[in-house]
Formats: sequence, structure tokens, C-alpha cells
Amino acid sequence: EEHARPVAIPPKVYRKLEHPIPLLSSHDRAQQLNIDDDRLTVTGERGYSTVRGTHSVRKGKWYFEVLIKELPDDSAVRVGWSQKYASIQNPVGCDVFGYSIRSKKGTVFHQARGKSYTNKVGFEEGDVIGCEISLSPNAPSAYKLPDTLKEATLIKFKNFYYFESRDQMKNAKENLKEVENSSVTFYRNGKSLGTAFKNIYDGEYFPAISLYKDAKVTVNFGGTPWKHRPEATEKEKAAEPIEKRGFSSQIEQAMADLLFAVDLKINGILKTDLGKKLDSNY
Amino acid sequence: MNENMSVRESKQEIAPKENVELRSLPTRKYLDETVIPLLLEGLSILTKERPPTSEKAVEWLAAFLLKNKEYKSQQGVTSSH
Amino acid sequence: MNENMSVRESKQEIAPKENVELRSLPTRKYLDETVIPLLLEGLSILTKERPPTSEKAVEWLAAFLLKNKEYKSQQGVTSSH
Repeated sequence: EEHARPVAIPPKVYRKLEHPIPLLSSHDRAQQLNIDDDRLTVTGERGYSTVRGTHSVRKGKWYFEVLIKELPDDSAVRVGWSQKYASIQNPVGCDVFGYSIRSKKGTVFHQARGKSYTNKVGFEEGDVIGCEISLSPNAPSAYKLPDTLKEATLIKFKNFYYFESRDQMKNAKENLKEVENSSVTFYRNGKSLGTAFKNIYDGEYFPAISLYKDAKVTVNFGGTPWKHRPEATEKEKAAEPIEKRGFSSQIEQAMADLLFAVDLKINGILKTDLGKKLDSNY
Repeated sequence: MNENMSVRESKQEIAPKENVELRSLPTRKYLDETVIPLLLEGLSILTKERPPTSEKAVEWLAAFLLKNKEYKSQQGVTSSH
Repeated sequence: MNENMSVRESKQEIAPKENVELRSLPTRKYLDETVIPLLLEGLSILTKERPPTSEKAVEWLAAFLLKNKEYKSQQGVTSSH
């Protein structure tokens, strides 16, 4: 039981579950974090650790809010955008896969380097940090479809099942490309603080929240009205709430699964008998 | 006689179910029950036919869909020419 | 001025490639270059429109594909209602 062999599940038997509404992920997070039942409020546990949102973006301009509920003296918060390979036992922004802003002095982080951004004015309890990302439609992965996970090997580790993806991280790190016009911007209570990072790396970005000690925050992906509506800075299109990814990512997942089935079919692996109820749930 | 009766009845039973419940299905289920199975067949054949431009490929797929729109009730599909 | 040039150039580059090389692309690339972007738009709007039967849904999708057959992923689409 302890050392379960990796179990390959036949692809046509399962389908990646897409939660229809963006929330804090139940598995893509540090297990020690305390997430409330609504999966929108999270409290820190000792050292810095991270929880990511369930839904990601690859192109367009997107926004979510983080309300700081509790920020005891020795605690801290970092919020921003993270690719899936960023470590969850460290704060977002500590490696190449993340961009974040910190409650203390409003410092912004990428590759563990801190940069002053708000001339040292930090955030306190009751403040709302707005996180915006703008990803160019010309980015290499802008039109990529989500993974179907149908070929990933399932590993059991400490009573949790994970998909084995060690090598993918290494080659993702080696192939990072900066993308012109892709950027990250943060807001304080709806006021833009200007572009924090320009020409950011190409990739699939998830909302990410990191907490140090017992800081407590509540995230709003747009399911409820913004506490502080982000001011429309330039004439450009306003950012869309991450909430909308709940629907559009299901369409993308349906297409990804369909193309996986087409591949099985043209290679003679999947037999479908149209007209009668299909037996396979690909 | 009996055989047809049941077929006719079962057809009537299907029709109403389709109209009311289909619209209330969750996104993925709605797509599974309407277009996905036919798209699977169509895209598989499309990769063999390979019309030379994207416009022609789109036209081919649209024609395939229209030709087989009752695929759920009939048996199998017919691919054009 | 420079901004527009690059966009227009990239468009011209696509056109000739379409006719000759498109057919020799690997399967997935062929589908990506021809029908996938438009199908994604179509499935998204189809799921919002929700025709009540699978037959009507297939018809709607076919009509959408035909109406937007010159679609390139970065332009808009017109949805028939």
C-alpha cells in the first residue's frame, strides 16, 4: 500500500475534471495551508507556501482581487501570477515561473529578485490587491489547448495522487521565451500602480497566493462584484474577470479531449460505433 | 405490430426528453450529447481527405455535419463523395 | 507604420503556404491550421445558444462554420442567430 506502483489509467476511462467555477485549487497547493470551505479564503501556516487558482490563462487581459483579511505583525502575503511548475512550498515570484507583489513595502518579485514598485508603501488589513496579467495573442502558447492528462502516469505519495511531471519542468525552464507586450500590473484598492513587469515569459498563468505565518486573505475571481473596480487606465480593452475562464476552459478542454480521441481513432485504437449510444467516454 | 408500436413509442419518448433536458445539461454533457460524437467521425475523415486550404476544409466539415445531422437516430455516417 | 507592416506581412506569408504545404503538415498541425480555431469559437457560441435538439445543434454549427470559413484565429466571427 505505501509504495503504490505508478498506475496507468486507460485514457478512455477518465476525463480531467474541470470545476465549472474558478476557485482556489484543492490539490495544486501546499497541503499545510488552511483553505475555508468556500475555497476562496486561505490562512497561512508557518513558512511561505502557495495555493494556485483552478483556472489558467494563456492570452488576453485578466484580473482578480485579493482582500487582506488578517495580517498579524510577523506575517506577510505575496500574490500574483504563476505557471504550474512554480514551487508551492515557496512564495510566488521566487523562481522564473512567477511574478508577485508583497504586502510588505509593496515590493514586486520575479526570480527571487525584489524590486521597489510602490516607493515602499505596503498593504494593510482591509486593502485589496488587484492582480492583472496581459498576455499577447502572438505569444507562442496563446492558442495552445489544455493538457488532457490522459497519458500522464499517476503516482501515489503520502495519500495524495499526483501526476508525474518531473522532466516537463526542466525542459519548460530551458525553453522560456520573453513575449513582447505581455505584462503584469498590480492595483491598490482599484488604483493602478503601473506596469510591474514587461515582456514576461510565455506560458500558462494561474492566479497564485502565497502566505507567510498566519496571514489570511480572501480571493475574488469576479463571481461577486469587485470590492474596488479597477480604474480603466488607457483606452485599451478592460481586463476580464478570471471567473469567465470557468466556461471558456471547458470548451477548450472539450476540444483537447476530442482531438485526443481523433488521434486514437485514426491510429485504430479507438473504435466508435456511431448511431448506437457510444460505449466509450473519451 | 407490437415491434413497431414500441419503436414508435420509444421515438416519441426520446423527442420530448431531448427538447427539455438537453438544454439544461452542463456544458460538457451538452456538447457530448449533440456534436462531439459526429465531430469525432468528421475530423477523423477530414485528416484523410485533407482539402488543400483551410476554407475548403471548413466547407468539407460543414457539409459532413449537415449530411449526418440525424446521426443519433440513424446507423453510422456517410462521408460525401 | 512599422506596426502595421509586420501584421500585413505575416498575413501574406500565410496565404501561399496554405495551398502547397498545408496538405503535407502532420495531422494535428493540419487540423490546427484549418478548423480548430473556428471550431473553438463555434462550440463556445453553440453552448450559449443551446439549440434544443442534437440535430438543430449540428445544423447550427454547420451554418456557423460556413458563415465564417475565412476565419483566421485573430479576427472576430459573426454568429448566426
